Amino acid sequence: MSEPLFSAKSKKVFTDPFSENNPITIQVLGICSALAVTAQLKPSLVMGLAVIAVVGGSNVIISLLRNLIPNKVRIIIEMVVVATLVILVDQLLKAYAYDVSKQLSVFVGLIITNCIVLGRLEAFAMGNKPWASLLDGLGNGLGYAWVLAIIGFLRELLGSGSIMGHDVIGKLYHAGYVNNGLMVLAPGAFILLGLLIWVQRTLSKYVED
Amino acid sequence: MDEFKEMISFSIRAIFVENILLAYFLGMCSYLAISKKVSTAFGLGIAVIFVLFITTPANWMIHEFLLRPGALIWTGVPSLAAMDFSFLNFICFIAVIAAMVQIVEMVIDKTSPTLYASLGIFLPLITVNCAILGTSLFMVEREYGIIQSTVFGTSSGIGFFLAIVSMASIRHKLRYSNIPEGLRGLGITMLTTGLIAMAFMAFSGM
Amino acid sequence: MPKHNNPYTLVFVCIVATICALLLSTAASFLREKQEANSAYDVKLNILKSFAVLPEKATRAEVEHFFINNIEGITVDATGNEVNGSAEDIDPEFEAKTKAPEDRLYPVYILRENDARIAYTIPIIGKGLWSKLYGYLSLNSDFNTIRGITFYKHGETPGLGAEIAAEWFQKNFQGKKILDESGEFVSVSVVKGKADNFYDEPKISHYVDGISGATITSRGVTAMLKKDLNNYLPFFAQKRVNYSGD
Amino acid sequence: MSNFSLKQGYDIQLNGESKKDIEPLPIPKLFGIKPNEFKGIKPKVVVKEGDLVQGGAPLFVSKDNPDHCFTSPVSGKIKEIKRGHKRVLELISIESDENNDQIKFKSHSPEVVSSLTRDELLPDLMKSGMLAVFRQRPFDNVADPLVKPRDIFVSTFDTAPLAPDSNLIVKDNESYFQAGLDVASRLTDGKVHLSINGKRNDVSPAFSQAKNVAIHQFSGKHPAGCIGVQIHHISPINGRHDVVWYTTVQGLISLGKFFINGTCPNDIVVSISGSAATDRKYFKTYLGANIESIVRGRTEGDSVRYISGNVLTGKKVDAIGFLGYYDSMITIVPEAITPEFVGWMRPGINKLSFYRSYLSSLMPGKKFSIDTRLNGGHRAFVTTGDYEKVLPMKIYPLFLIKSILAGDIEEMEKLGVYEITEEEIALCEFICPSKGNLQDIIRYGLNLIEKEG
Amino acid sequence: MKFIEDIFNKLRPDFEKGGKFEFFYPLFEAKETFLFIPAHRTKSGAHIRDAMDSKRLMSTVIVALIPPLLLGIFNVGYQYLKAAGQPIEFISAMLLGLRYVLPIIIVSYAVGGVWELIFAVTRKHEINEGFLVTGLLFPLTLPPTIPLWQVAVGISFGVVIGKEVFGGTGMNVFNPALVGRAFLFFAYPAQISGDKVWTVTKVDGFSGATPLLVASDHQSDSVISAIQSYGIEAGLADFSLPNMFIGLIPGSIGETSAAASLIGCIILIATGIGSWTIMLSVALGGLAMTLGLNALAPNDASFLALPFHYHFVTGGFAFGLVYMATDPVSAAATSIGKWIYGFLIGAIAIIIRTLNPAYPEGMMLAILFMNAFAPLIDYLVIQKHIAWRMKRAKA
Repeated sequence: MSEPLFSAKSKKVFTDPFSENNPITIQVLGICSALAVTAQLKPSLVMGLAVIAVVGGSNVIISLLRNLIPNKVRIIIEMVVVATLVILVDQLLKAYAYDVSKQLSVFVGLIITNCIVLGRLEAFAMGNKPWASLLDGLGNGLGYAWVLAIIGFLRELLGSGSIMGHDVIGKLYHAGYVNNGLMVLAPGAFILLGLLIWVQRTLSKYVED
Repeated sequence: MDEFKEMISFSIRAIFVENILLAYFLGMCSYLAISKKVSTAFGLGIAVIFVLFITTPANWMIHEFLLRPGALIWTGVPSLAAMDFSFLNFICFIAVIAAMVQIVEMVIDKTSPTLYASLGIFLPLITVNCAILGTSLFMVEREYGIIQSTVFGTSSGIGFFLAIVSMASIRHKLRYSNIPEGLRGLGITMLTTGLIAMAFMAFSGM
Repeated sequence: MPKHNNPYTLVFVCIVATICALLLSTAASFLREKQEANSAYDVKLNILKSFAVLPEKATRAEVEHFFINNIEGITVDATGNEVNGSAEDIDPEFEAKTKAPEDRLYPVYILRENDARIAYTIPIIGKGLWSKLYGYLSLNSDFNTIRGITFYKHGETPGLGAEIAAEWFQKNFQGKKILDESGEFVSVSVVKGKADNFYDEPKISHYVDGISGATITSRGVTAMLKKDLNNYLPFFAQKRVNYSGD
Repeated sequence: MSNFSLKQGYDIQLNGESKKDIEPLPIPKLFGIKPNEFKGIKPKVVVKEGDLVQGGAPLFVSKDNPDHCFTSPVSGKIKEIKRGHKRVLELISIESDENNDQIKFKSHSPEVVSSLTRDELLPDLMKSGMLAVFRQRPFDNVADPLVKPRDIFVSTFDTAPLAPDSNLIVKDNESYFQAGLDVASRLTDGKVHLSINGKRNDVSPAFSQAKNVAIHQFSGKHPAGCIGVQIHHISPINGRHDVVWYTTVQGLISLGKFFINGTCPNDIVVSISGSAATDRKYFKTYLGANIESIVRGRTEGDSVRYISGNVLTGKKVDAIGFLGYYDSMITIVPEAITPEFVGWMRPGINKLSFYRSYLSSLMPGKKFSIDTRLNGGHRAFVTTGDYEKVLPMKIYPLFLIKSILAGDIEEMEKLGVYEITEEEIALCEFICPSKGNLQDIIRYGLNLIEKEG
Repeated sequence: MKFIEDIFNKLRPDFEKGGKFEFFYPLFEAKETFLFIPAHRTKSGAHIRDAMDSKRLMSTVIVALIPPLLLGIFNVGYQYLKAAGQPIEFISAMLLGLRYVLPIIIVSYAVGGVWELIFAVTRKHEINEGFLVTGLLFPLTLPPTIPLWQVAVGISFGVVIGKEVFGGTGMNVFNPALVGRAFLFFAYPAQISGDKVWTVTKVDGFSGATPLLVASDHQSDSVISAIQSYGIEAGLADFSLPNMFIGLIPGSIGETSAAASLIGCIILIATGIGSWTIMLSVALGGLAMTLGLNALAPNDASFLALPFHYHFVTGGFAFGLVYMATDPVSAAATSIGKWIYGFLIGAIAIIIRTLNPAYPEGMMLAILFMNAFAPLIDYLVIQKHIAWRMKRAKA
């Protein structure tokens, strides 16, 4: 069992969720809460990081405990672990990133019900060793985070004409350019995500029946 | 009378303008998974209304009398009264929701087998529906009272119901459409949801 | 997977729950101070924002420093007299909830420049569409011209009501007057659409552009301005007398 | 007698009606039977090329039920057994010896016919191939002898464009027709429902005073004469196993002749009509006769299309092809040859349309000579509510069609696919602005459901 | 004609399967079937076919759109001259109107057409005539001052997100023209609402409020007199009932005239192409809701007190009723469904107008909203039908 830490297999566990098995665009998990914070890039990134931390952390913890957890209360234990991690993340954000935590408001808490987290625990961490589980968690978190980041980037760019709060349109406004108000609103997020899924699935040649 | 009117318009806003799903993206997972058939969408939608109607006031009480800063004042113990347990909101709410869903499931099972047959399979799904937890968290964040919370919860459920049923019937209509390959399934559902959300914005400002 | 009996399950759940609870309470108490400092800092920052005196990229230390040196918090009573007490200790919501109007105390923050009081900020709180809106409004020392406004906490719809926190909306208020030419209090109202479509000089100085699609929020802002400014009118009146004498 | 007045429907006003005059034709040289006309049967050929057969002798039988025979209309030599793609049996052609020798079956006096039982009737019907005059719904298969139909339906009038007049056909055959009805009434425990044209006051007494049947009067435009529409109103088909049989006036006359004379009758009356036909009238000819023997010298124009049947549901046949087993008319229309410059922009005095967007709609009663032009390209369905205007049934045709396109069998069943065949939907297909092939779609759906269900 | 026909016949092999321009077959098909009814013969099913096809269908709708188009062009010029205080002559008004309206229409057709072509070519389907209608409907719902780049963005969104992603004409759920219009409405509210956009003018500070804007925001005792006196005082617009009916008022290019829409309505109903059920039920829904709100109105000054005939002649009510609500693809398809669909459109349009202070115009949004629910209405009607079938089977 002396598998090298970065074997081809672990690499695959880690990178698969980026594209071929992306949790959002392919697995259709966890789209829930997260979209709401994507009106700007910064909260999207922070939300992405929070999800990475929670998925990675809970994957490791559950994987460590996997042989100890009684099957009957499996889901509850998982929920408790996830909720604990989420609260920790929330508290940390409040302490060290107060601005963003205000922007994220209740949506950090909603990571608890994000299907990705529970999905990964059930599908991977319950049956795999901690290291692999960590990679899987980080991979899925990252796969999730990049989608959020792109949506956040596009919504902020198109909707507010800025990136991370910095104006990038500048002189174009004088030429008659106007920010697209729809992008700031919920429909903009849905539509951008739909288009992103289209592009991503066309590139990865994935077709849903 | 005025309060009643206020509640009506509050409720209309929660259903249409601030639709829990179309404006806050909550409950997307079950929305995406269950909107393939109209009849099941109906079932889930009704179940969500029902569970929200029960859990929102329940969570309100937990928050009001146990968790919020100064909530324990009724114990008369000064050290307890000074405590702030609101960091436990998430975990308590989710526990209440899970327990409530379980109880509702058992009650329905005992009392109405037909209702159980149509709603039963959706109830476990609801525990992880973020619309339920989200509604409770919003209720806290926005400092609603008990009545407001109940109206808000129920209206959010109705909003979810309308969105999922409309989506399911659209997907039913789209069955024979020649949708580009990469868009089939999730993609077109997202885009359609975006357009529905846009249509719901007709009421924004009311 | 090994079989687990009921006592084991129970014990296991208890252990996990205890560990989690311990972890959380430790974290909560450990971080509380920092969080409270954050929110106190936030208050200071917002007060300074309403004065519009902060340089673009002020560091936290600079803000704290500036606040200590240039800001003075005072408390006034319902008749407009200054009373003893620190502005930071007054919670306007608590006052409004628990006291009769004549017993209430009101916080005022004063911006000093070289020992001269040049602007005054008052907290404003009101109802929007979804949530309570919290902000600060600052007046120049003529107690008539608005120096700045800021909203720091609200739960309004992003893109609609939440625009009250946007710079363009807050900029609208700068230079508007709360008194008409005869000195009567009229406050400042948010109109629906563009103010200059409806009003000309001199009336225009009491109206600001609205946020399209957020009528209720706009109405809420109008109402809270009227209500909160009204509370301070006695104080303003007293000071204005002094001011004209300066 | 019950009356049904149907509001929905559309009579396509075509030039080329045939004169009410029957001319007998000599027995043709070449006959052909197309086994795939008998739907629902897996044919097993029992003759070889070169065999000599008599009229009424089996050519092929049903693989599932070898007693169920399909027979030669005339005596002669098997000329060809043609198979097509995947060895599907396409045609059995017979070179007639012009003697018209027929196998003798039992004959009965008219009085006895009406007292025979189903068990006595069926063996002869199966052996002689005469059972094929009955078809069954749902699916429009040939009557299955193992199934006892709930009811049997007969329509005595055809509302399709240029359709022959059955008053003329039944003339001098009244007693055979009644005998046919009597036989039919023994084959079911239910009723024989006979529908007559409520719009005419000269309906033959053979129809209006038929005995042993329930008579229904239908008035309305096409497709009021279609059997499926009538079944829907009289006693609808409610599911896959709710089987009814139906037959035609000529079918019943043949049936009567068979039991009274003891031989398989092979003479039928066929009308020739259509704007590209010249000598338009009725001809007495033979089942399975080749087309050329009927139409030779009776067409005009360079390029015409022969249709065995009416313009909506008939089959395109070559001049060297054969008359369809169930057809009693041949329609000849000009083929479309030249493109029409900006045709869709024209005012359209000569354009036949159900809609009112061409000037021709201001000329009620005008008859048109139109060719086989598709008049547009295939598009997705864009209009709604039009099909309903020409389908006098309580059914949602567009939703049914979409459920078929989506392959949703459960929904097809729920929407009443069993009540529909090509015949009822044909008019919808005619008026469809998207030029959808609705008849093909309906058949596809029926085949799908028959195979899967 | 033979000459053109020969050219096509010569070109054909290049475009058909295996030809060098096979890729562009949809373009060839479009051009060819545009010029000719080709001699494509019926292959299966009915041997003869109705002369009606989608080209005729869509061109009839285009014909019905000509009255609002012409009146809209004239009105743009008319408003311009009036704002500038110049004498109003028919020819000069038309020319002025054309100068502003024509570019919008050209951009709409060109950009939308390019998208249509891209999708037809890559997805290998025919170019659908439905676009001809979308490409004209869309600009008619816009203010004449709209920046052309926004026209391009709007029609792109309408055609791509409103239609092509669903598989093209006939498969879409929402009306593409409306999707484009609603997109602009939410994305660039400043350019499509308010009172500065409805009149092309060079006069500074000119306010060209629409009657609905006036009705939603006035300070007079009676909403009717507010509307009627608005323009007269300023000497700009005549908001008398007949004038609003004819449509010489500020507003979207094609939407101001109820009269022109009525002519279109007659054309659509006479040819049997527009559903009179939907048109009637929209009107009834609007009427019923208006009567209800009239009864609730606290006083004459309230927007709620505006009578139905004013609602009918102002804003896009008539235009939406005739051209948008009747789009058969996005409307309910069952006949009972059409009644419900139309009624709710009328009712919701009035609700949004009067009760939603954010949007004084509600017609387009009401139709879009009901587009989202049309499939549900149909589904319920069909379920009812299925229940009837079940009952019939048991009986």
